[in-house]
Amino acid sequence: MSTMAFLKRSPWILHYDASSCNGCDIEVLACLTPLYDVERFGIINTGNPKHADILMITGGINEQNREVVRNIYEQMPEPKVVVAIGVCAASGGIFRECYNIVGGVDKVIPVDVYVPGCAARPEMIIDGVVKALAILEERREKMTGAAQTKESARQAAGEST
Amino acid sequence: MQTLLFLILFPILVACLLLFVKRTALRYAVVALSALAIGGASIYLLIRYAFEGAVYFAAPSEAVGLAMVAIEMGLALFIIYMGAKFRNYLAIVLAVIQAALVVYLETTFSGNLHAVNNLFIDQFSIIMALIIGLIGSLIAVYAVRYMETYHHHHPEVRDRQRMFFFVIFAFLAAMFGLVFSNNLMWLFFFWEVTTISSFLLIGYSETEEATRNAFRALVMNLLGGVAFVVALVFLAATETTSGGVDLARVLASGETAVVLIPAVLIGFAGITKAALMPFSSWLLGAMVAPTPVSALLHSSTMVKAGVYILVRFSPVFAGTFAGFSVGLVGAVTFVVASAIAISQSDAKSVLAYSTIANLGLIAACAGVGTYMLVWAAILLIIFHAVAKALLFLGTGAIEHRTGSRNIEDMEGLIVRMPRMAVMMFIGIAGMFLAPFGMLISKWAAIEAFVQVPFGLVFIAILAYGSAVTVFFWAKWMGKLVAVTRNRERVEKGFFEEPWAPLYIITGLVIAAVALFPVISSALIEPYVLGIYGATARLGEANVAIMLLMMALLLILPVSFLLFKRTARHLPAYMGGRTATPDLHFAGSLGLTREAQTRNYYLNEYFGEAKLFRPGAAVCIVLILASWILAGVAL
Amino acid sequence: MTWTWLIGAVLFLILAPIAGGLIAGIDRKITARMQGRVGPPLLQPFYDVGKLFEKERAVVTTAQNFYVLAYLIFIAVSGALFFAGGDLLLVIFAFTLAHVFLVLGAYAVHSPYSHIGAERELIQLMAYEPMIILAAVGLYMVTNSFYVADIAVTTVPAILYLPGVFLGFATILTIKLRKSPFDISTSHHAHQEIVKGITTEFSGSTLAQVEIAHWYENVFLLGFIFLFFAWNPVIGIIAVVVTYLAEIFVDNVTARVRWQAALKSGWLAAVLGIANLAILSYMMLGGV
Amino acid sequence: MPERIVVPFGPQHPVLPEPIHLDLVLEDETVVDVVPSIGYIHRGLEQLVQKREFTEYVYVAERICGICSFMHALCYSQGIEHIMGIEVPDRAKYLRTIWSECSRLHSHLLWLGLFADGMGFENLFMRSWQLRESVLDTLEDTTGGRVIQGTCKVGGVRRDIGQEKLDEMHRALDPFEEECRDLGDIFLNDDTVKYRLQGLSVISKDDAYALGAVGPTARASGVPVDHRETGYAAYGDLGFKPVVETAGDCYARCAVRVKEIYASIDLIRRAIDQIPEGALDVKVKGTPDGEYFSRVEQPRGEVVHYLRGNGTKHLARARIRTPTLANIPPLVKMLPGAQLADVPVVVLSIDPCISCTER
Amino acid sequence: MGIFQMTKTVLRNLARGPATRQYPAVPARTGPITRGHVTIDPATCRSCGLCSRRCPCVAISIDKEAKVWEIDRMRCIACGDCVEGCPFGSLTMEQAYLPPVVEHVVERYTITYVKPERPAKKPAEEGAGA
Amino acid sequence: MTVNEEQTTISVALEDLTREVEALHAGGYRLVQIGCTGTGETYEINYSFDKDYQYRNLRLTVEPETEIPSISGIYWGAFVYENEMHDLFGIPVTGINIDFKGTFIRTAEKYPFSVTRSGGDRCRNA
Repeated sequence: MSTMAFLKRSPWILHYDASSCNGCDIEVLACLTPLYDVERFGIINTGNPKHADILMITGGINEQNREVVRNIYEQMPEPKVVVAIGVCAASGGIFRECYNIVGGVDKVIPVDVYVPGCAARPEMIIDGVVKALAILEERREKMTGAAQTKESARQAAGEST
Repeated sequence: MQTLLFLILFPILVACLLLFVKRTALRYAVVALSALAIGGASIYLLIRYAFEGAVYFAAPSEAVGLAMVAIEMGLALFIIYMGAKFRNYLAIVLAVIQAALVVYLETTFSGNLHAVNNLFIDQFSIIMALIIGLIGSLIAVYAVRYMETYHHHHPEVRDRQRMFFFVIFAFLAAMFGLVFSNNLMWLFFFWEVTTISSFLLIGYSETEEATRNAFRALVMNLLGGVAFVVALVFLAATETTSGGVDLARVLASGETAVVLIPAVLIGFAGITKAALMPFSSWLLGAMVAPTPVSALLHSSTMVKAGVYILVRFSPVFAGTFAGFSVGLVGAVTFVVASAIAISQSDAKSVLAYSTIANLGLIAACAGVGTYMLVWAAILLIIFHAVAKALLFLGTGAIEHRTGSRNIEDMEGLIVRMPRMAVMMFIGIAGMFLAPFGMLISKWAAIEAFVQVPFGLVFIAILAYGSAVTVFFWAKWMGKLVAVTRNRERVEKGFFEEPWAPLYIITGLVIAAVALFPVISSALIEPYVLGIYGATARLGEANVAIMLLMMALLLILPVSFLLFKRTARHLPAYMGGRTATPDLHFAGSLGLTREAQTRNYYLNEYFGEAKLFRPGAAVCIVLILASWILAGVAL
Repeated sequence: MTWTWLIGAVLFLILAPIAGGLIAGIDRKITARMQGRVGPPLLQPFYDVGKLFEKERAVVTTAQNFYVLAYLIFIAVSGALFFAGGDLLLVIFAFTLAHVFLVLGAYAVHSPYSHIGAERELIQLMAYEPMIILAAVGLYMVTNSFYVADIAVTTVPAILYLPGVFLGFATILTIKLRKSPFDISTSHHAHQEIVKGITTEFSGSTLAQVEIAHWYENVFLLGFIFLFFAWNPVIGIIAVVVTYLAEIFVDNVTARVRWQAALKSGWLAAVLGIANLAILSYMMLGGV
Repeated sequence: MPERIVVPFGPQHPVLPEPIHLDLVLEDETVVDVVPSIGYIHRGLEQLVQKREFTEYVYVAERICGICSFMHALCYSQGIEHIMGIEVPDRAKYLRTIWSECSRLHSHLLWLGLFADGMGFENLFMRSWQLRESVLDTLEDTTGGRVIQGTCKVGGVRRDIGQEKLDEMHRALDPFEEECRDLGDIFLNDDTVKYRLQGLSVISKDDAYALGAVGPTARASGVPVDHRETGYAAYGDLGFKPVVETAGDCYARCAVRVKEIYASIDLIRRAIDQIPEGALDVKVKGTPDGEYFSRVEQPRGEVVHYLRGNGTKHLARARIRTPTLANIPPLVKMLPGAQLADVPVVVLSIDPCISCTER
Repeated sequence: MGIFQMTKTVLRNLARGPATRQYPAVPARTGPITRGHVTIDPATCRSCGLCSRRCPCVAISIDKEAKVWEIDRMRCIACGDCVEGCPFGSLTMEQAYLPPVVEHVVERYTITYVKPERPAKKPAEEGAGA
Repeated sequence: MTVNEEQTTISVALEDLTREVEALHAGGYRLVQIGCTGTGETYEINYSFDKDYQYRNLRLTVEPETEIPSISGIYWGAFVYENEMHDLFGIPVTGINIDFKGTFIRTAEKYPFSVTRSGGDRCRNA
């Protein structure tokens, strides 16, 4: 199968604000703007889970967001990675003790990269994405491998429909 | 000759027989067998006369003519009776005027009312006969089952099925007579019969609305009838130069200026019958009738009588300003009706408006009347007849199964009634998509209009008109193909559904596309060649390409196999909200709501209220203009 | 009958995706520069499409693949017909058919956003269809042929006769290229109220096919522009480049409009075209 | 007419930087009904006052929202200072004003960018945010943080800006203003922008007032409420005048913010000119006992911090009414009648800050 | 002219070239007082615990018995309150940012302060958890 | 130039609330906020109004479970505050024009600010 690894040259991100204070969110958006311009790395902010490869989550996730986060995570096609941005997304940060905060994205969906900071700066977010790319690539290889095995197993079994 | 007479007389016989058949099963047998006979006869006609050009037959004239006048008077009396009963005095007035004119004609010009040959057949008549014989009789077959269910669903409607089928078959006979008549008096007689049939069938349910709409149809058609008689009077009066009531002689007379006036008047009759603007409202009102009636009378056959006569006279129209004007009526109707169709959600209304639009397009071609356009017009008649019949019958079947004929309710038909959805899909595709017929005709029409002086007007109208056409058909198609989840399938097995006519018509739609080069070269081109001495034909390379596209369309479903295995199914994107596959989502206020996808109707721009009046006004002006121009030409 | 037409078609089928992808890459680069950014690598569109093919196959309904594949194939076919020198009107109709398939794909998935995208796409279709037909008619009036093969070798400077038609065509080109201010049904760049509109539910290889179809389409449209300048290929190529640059520029200096304005603009463009053709036909009649 | 489209709009949606959800009911594309729902960012941080000392809570207040960060801290600090009767040194007041206005600049530029993005004007988004970066650089140089400044504290400020830096800022203001005016011209004069904004979702002066609109939303309708008029911090010395428009449509709301950018630049300039020497803070002794409704004009409008101390290190209650919450009722009135394409524009026109709203 | 109001900006952008800070190639821009992350000098820390008490996020904890100073990098909001509050100047606010990590990090430092004798500095730095 | 801000607080009884609010409405005041404070056993509800920076505050003190009439009939925009009051404090408010019925702000635990809430640690992730 293909080992061209286009994936890491074209990571499309999906950003979701799961109960953050906006600080990290605007920094995520700032990444797109001329001064940081993540499109240099082929990054596009798609805003649509079906098109996204990297889910960037900010904030500590509150009760209502739990379902939403899970939902958009499920809607992303494999391979995908999750980057938790800011300390709230990592642990709940300063809001950790609030009654409505779940406390960290990893309590809801698996997180691959944590970007610390309050608020995380654009440069840190870029670093986070770069780190995520390696994981993404790993996952893709695993996926193609798995698909091949599955396909050959299916053919061996002579399965139809 | 025998076949012609058989086609005219046999349906009358069946009609009378059906007056006495009460049981559905028996009726089905009778109708099916006669349909077989009629269809067979029309195919025989094709084989027998296709390569012979125009063939004329001297049928007995005196006695028949007298009988016809007698029947016409009887019909006039019937109209007067009905008009009195329902207090529609306009109908009475028109009927009286018409009867008086007929009497005047018969008495004053009795010597001039002879045609050398009363019947004839040429390729165009064959095409029309095939449409009537195949589509018409299939619809009749379909109607038997339909009417049974209809009365099941509408217990309040009086069961007058015997009358219903009598009229249907009488109508078929009249249609055959209409396309075979060379004597314009005969033609007029059959013309009137279709008017009355239509009146009876529209009013079938006897509700107030139905009666009102039936009278509207009657009045408008009578108006056309009056114009027709006036034309006859004029022809009779100028018998020596114009050729009198002999159609062949009239068309060949060469005295364009003289013939133009009756042509315009008969064209006006055609306009009313073809429900062009401003007379479109009768056809819309006719949609209250049971669906087979809509299919039979108001899309596939009767309205075709209107454009048939226009196409017949298009050699007269060609190159005249009056003809141009008539063509413009058609063109304006085409664009306005197409635009209004956008704002309709009732399937039958959309079909009705689309019918009006397409008849407009045919009329536009006929009015301008160059050989290429006549070629396109006949092609349009064929494709429109098959596709529209399919759509009407399909809509009827869907309505009976799902209880609604609103397009919105057809959402996900591909899941609920897959076979029906595919048939509807083919029907709609037939109306506007590339490899299918209507588009070929449009294409031809554009290429033809380019070469006509002032054809730019038509091209501009056509360009806009086809753009809006794409919009309303595509959104309907979209409704059909939406794959809704968790919807029950309400369709039975292939042979369990009483849809045999539908399957056959679907086959006809596809056959028409696949065979259109043959149809064109065997029927249309010889006809056009015979009249103009020149004919249009599509480039061979293009035909090959069209066939290629058809083939691709058939191959594409293979991709289903390609994707089936590995794809993971995801629910639709709902902004991240918890949602079920059938599009219910957790909404505000703690409510679970359903995401609804509805088509756009753009009422603000394309509403009936907004467009009808201006469109009708323009058309009235154009019709008057056509009269004046014809008068001026004289 | 020669086989040269086949060469055109085959060359288109092979080269158009490459050219289209490069054009998209250049487009993104120039757009970025206009926005004061560096922008993606030139080959980014290829990376994107390659990536999409690497992704998991995820669908809402299996049927969507059928429609999208049909879209791609018919776009390719209509482009190939064009470069084979076929009948311009037929090309246009095949082109419309292709878009109807895309729209049907969006309807088939039955999701609110792609549904709205589909409706809007149809509105766009309705907006540009008259103008594109008139453009073909205009070229016919000048060159006396609907065949691209004939129009392309004409010695008549069509643009001089058809300035209005060209302007009108340039207007609807913005719709076709899905560029601001008319990127209402789906958008490449800026965010949109209907998510990704018509392509919302397409992912992975399906989305890649849409993208490739778009490349084909762009090359075809640029070819169409070329016809206006076909009498001199050098000027033709320059004109194509300038027109495309102008489109990028317009994309960058306008906000997206509502569908009403898109429809009106498309139809007004067609009126412009009609006016041009009317004058032209008057001149021709007068000349006789 | 039963043909109504129901669309779930948000919480996750590309034009929404923050989650809010709307159930949109459309006819064709015209909005006929909209039911908003919030709560995706509700963290419950008002209750944190019971776990954080009142001096520490300022860090929480800053993080109510990453955009209005400084002004939340300011509002909170002013409230506590009022309860405890602390008089803040003048230099601290001026510094607070400078930072407030810098925050306003960055907030308005950010908003302009998002607004442009909502209109599908990508380049304008890029341009706005590019300009915003220079404000952020200044903030970082003077406070140490780009979006969360962390310089305001109860009793004064934590950092000073050196004279050198002040001069540098002053020098930078002129070219910056010029670029802002270029940007503002695009927003106010471009035809496509005007087409999208003019006449859209008009709220009359009376309606705006009755619905309790605040900030630019109210001022765009001609309601001249601007809390800076009460002269808190150093505003009293700077001769402040609110920017008011009368049309009440989205264009007016945009115009107010564009003109406030110019006004803010002016205020910063004057503040730098007039800033006095002196201490940065006063020592905070004791604990707050009493209550106060502290109000400050944020970029989005008037914020109210209701603070109530009970004599312990922890406050008894902090209730924060943010401008966006007050602007939600006008928003609900604005949406019906708009086009779907306008929904993001209209929603953005009140400059919603959801994380403020929900706390 | 109302239309194409943006032209000037576009042309300027084209003329000036990209404004982009080529981040990975060019180091991140930081100011003199940028709050990047907190570091401790374990050699000077006297385990008073003031930092831990002042921390609004409870990111810092200190075990006086075990002489361990811990900072949870995933909680620290870099407010700098601890640095300001440290009476011994053991804490400093570095301008550099922390890199992203793939696991939750709690950094532990053993306090090496032993009375006023010469303390041996331990070169523990970030990334302890990676 | 500078306007002086004044804050006054008036206690009102439950039955007088609507009348007082109407009077303020008639007097041209705008609604600034409605806020609630739990004070041990009872709730203090502050209805704040403003006119030209003159800040008037109606203070209502109620027992838990006391039904409070909505003022959204007078001030249309009051629904946001009243829904919030209901969702966070559990105070029943009757007759809100847009009643979210407890879904305005959904919380992990019901009525987090309620004074009658049975004990348990309010902190999570401590």
